[in-house]
Amino acid sequence: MNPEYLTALILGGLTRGSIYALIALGYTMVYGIIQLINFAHGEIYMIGAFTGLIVSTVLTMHGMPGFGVVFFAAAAAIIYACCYGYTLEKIAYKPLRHAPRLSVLISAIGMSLFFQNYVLLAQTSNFLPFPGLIPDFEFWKPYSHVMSATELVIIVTTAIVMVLLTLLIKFTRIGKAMRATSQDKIMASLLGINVNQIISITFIVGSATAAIGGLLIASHTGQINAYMGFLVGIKAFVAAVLGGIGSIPGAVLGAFVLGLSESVFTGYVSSDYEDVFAFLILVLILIFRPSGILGRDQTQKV
Amino acid sequence: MRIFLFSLLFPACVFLMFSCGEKPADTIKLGVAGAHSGDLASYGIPSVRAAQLVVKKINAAGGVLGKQVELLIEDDACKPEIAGNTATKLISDGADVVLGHICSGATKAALGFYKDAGMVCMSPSATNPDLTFSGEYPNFFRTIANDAAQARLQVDFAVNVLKVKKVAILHDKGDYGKGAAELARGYFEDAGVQVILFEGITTGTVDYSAIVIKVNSLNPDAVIWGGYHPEASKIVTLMRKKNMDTPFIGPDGVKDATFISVAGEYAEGVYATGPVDISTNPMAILAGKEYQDAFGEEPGAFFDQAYAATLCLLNAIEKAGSTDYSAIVKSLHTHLTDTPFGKIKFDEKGDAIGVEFAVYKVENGVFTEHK
Amino acid sequence: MTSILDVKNLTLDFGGLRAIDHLNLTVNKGEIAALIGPNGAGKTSFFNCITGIYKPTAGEIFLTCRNGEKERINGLKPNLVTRKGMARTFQNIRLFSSMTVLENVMIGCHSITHAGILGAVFKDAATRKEEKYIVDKSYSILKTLELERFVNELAVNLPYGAQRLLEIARAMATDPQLLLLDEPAAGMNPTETRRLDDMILKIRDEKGIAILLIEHDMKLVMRISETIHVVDYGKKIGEGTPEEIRNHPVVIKAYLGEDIHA
Amino acid sequence: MNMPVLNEIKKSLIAAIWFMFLTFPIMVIKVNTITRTIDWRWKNMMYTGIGAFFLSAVWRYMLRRKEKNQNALEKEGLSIVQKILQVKTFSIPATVLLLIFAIVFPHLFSMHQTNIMISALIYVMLGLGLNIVVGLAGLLDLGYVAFFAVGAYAYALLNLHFGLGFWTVLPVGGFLGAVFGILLGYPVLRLRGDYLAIVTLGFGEIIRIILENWNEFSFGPAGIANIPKPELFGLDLSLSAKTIYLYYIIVLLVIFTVFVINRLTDSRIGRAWIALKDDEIACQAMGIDKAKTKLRAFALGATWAGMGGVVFAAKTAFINPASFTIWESVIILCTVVAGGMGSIVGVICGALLLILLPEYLRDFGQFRMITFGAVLVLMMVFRPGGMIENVRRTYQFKTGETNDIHS
Repeated sequence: MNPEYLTALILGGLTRGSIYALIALGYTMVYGIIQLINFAHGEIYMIGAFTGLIVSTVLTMHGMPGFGVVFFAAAAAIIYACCYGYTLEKIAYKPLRHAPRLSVLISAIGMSLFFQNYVLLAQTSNFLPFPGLIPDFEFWKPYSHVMSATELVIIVTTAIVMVLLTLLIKFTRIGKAMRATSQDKIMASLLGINVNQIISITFIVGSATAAIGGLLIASHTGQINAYMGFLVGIKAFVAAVLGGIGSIPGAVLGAFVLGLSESVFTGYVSSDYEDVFAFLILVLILIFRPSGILGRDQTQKV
Repeated sequence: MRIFLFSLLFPACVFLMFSCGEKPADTIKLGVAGAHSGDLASYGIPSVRAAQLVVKKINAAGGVLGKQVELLIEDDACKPEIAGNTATKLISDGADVVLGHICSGATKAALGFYKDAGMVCMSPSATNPDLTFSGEYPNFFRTIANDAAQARLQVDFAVNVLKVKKVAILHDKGDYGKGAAELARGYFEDAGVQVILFEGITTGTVDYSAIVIKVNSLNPDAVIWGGYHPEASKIVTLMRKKNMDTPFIGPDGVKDATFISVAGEYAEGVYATGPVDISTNPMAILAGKEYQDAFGEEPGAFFDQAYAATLCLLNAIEKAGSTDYSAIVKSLHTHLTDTPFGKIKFDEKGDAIGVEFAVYKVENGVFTEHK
Repeated sequence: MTSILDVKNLTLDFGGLRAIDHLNLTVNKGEIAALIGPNGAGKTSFFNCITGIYKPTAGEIFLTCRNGEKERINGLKPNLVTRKGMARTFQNIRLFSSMTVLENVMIGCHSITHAGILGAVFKDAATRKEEKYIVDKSYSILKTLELERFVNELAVNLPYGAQRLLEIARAMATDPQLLLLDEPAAGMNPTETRRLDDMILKIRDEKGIAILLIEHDMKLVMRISETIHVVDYGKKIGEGTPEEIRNHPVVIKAYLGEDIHA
Repeated sequence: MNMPVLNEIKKSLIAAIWFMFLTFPIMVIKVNTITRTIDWRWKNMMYTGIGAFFLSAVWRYMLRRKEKNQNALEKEGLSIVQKILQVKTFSIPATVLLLIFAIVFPHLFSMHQTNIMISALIYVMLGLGLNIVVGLAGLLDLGYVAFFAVGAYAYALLNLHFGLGFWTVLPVGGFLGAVFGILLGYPVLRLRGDYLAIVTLGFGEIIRIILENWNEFSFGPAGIANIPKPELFGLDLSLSAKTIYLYYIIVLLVIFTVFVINRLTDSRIGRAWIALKDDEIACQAMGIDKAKTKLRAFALGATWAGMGGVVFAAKTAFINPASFTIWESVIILCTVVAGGMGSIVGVICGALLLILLPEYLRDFGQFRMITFGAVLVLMMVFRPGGMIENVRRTYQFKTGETNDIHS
């Protein structure tokens, strides 16, 4: 088919990819530190979106100008997501530091269920309309039929977040501590690193990215409900694994591979088997690179 | 071998803990089954509330056959495997008639049990044609028109009014959505309209731009959607943002206030079929008001249908003079009941006579019946 | 005297670094040979190479199998190598921690038994016979190595020296032609070491199993081994009887120094 | 007032304040975006505060107790339950009693109870099957439901097209399960831990999506209705009679499963699985074929799932892909881990508890799922090894060469 069709598909894929990436980042960070599939990560993202919605509605009703609303809503969403992430870790994971890894996984699943229904009961089971926080910028109008302003913002934000995270991990003291912890907890603690603190920080940072994701995606799809987190969570995790779980650029790369392949497949073949294709890609890549695209593969010492 | 010890000791403990003795009371037991938890709860809860409202009224007015009406509310989360248990629970608890289930799949799974137990089951929302057309379930009734009628209406509208030559059909791969979409496809092909795209999308996905781009490139005269409103609003929004003004026609799953509030300006001009407008029916207005007062929000999906169904069931028992199965069935077929949809009774297949569909169009923020 | 293991020009590269460099080595039937050299000389890598855990970059490995004919075994999976008759122990002890001493040895019998799923479920006569055979065989091996007093202990609760012996027992259960011992005496006190070389000799004499061992304890090496191979930086720098090695200039220079006369 | 008490109160207060802050937007504010109205539910905040105050105290107390017990456990080894299990004088009569209970059960309780007990027992079977894969061989499989679906559709379709009966299809379903187990297992055995988990998850989804889309084969989401229950010598049984019959079938199947798994764990193959879980390298050095052993576990696990699927189809009489979502896999995994990985008794308890609990929580109505989630978390926090932690039955050697296994 014609080239602009392909480009359109690719742009669509990019948006989807960045959405996955924003969530996958949180997964991969947490995994990197405590080798745990944080099943409840998707729920943190959902809670972020809800907080954003509530705050923004309240503010708009009290007649705050658009910009202020966006700012405060975003701030509140991020802060609350962080708090939830922190509490989640303290309640469901910290007491299990020395338990079998599967137990922690189950505990995470339990938390995910809990959060879903907590929001369901405290708020509503209905879909809620989410205000378009991102304005259709004037300068972007001419291109908006190719890619909406929101999509643009999503892609840009993802890029920024990823760069910031990489910087954080590579160059700051905390980042170094994180890397040390992920390599060897005991050694790290011997070197005077407060491991528990580092883990908490990781959860907080991860939750922050999730919240940003939540806000952007909600204002992209224009609606939220208590179950929005689960499926995205799974997809994001697939992306993280695809890229080599534990590696930040890996997560982003994996996310884009997933997003693009889904989009192009839908465009040229059929959306019926979109996910089948996504998972087949995963299987193929893992068969040839058992620890993901950018994952360092663990060879056992004999 | 002692391993089974626990496999068997355990249920014992469980039962000592939970087994609740059924207390016999001289009441009419109305079972209400549907999704009251899980992601489809929003389709089930309104019908529970409808039943509560109606029963409150009727009990205040002396009940049915001089007996008070008691509600047995059971959740099936719209899952077939759970629906089976729900059905047996209602049967064991001695329900006389059942209002439900909500989802067609769950209803199918449960009906067999009701049939064997000789119980009437009336759904406010299960629109799958087979339920009545297959003739397998003489005990099944519904206060909502079936998907076949709906698809027929959609297609006629698209062909005669919109004069479409080629259409794209999308669905959500769900029991309801895909079923509706296939019926529509069939009718379109009979009408000589070319179906250039028939694809299912994955619900809950964050972004549908790929499929929208695809539809755009094929540029059909209309897009037919089979599914519920959340996905519909996402797709419509994307279409309009990409400057596609192709007509969008959805089933009653789309005709929901939430759809408009979610899609906002982009909802304008969207067509959706739905039960004939009853906003002028005094009973409907009253029911809506009761709901507002009791639960402090707008009535949700299938509220009116459930309201009507409850009335029909109880009225049928009253007219039948007993809770005997065949008597109830007979009176459902013969006696008219006054409902928010006007006076209705049921044809031999179990579909409500007088509950029709109409095509609606979103005009400045409300679904207005398209004459 | 027929050889049981012939390694020709074995070479192994890790990325740029060459761990083993055109190494030639032969072990004869019923011989006790030692592989010595400074730390990081590539001894354990050599074991990993010939047992199939690492793939050699170049070179040939031939093993004389139970049926007596030579077979080229490089590139073979570790479990197949074991089945062909070459068993090993590990430098960093790798016992099955959740199992008892006896069970550890019973696992060793896996490669010489065949009971399948159906057998396991129906416990037919053949399977029961096999199970009994496994148990008896394992127990007798434990006896040979004087471990029978630990028979029902969990392997992890054994003293260090005993764990090393158990690794040997486990390896013997696979009915090897050739037994590779990776630092069997590491962490043992002198008396234990004494007992160890009796054991090794006993294994060789009673079962006729050839033995190739990596060891840093020169006393032990000199006492029991008939041939000694010296490697340094992955290269073979000397070979011969203990006597020859003692007076081998290159070897002394490269490695032994004076401590041998101590 | 002594110091520790004050201290506790202080901690509880902090917790209370923290949670009041945390739940503020979600619990207190409810915006109605359609009518654009807000209602402030300050009461909820109060409840949260009070709740958090006391619960946090309980929480800390429990944690402290748990630590104590752990230290105690390390000393005396086994927990009480495990001890009881060892005592023959108790276990044998109890087993008999329970068998009797199982037999009279459907006559004691209503058809509904029997019905949900059937679903519970199906999950027991699935749990035991998955336990082979996860508990014994240590492979994390998140796509287990796929084999369950294979079994269910095998019965539905074979019955629909060729009118094959329950008893014919039961083994076929098991066999198909095994075949799929090998097909799906083979390419991914190189993967470790979570990579394996996510790939198996993918396979599970693939199977479901295919069932959803391939109408010609599976009738798509509309599903297959009127799947017959097993016949008893062509007798025309009433629904409740059929249910009871099915109940006995599944009871027997469970007993059979337990028996087989018991035999396997005490066999050459079972030992190989345990060894593989302990140390792959050493395992291979002992001449054990890694891939083959893992595949065996996969295939065996899948077999039970397949048979479970057949029973499931017969029970619900209607199946569609919606019954085979990844959540099912997750729930089955929960039953295994929460029950106690590797421990047969544990898995059985886990399955019964986790499947019956939601059923009996029905009275909680909308609160049942949230309770379920909470229960999962608490169970893991306070009993990470599962309800009944697995103590491997080791082979005890008796001098005098007696070869009987006992603990």
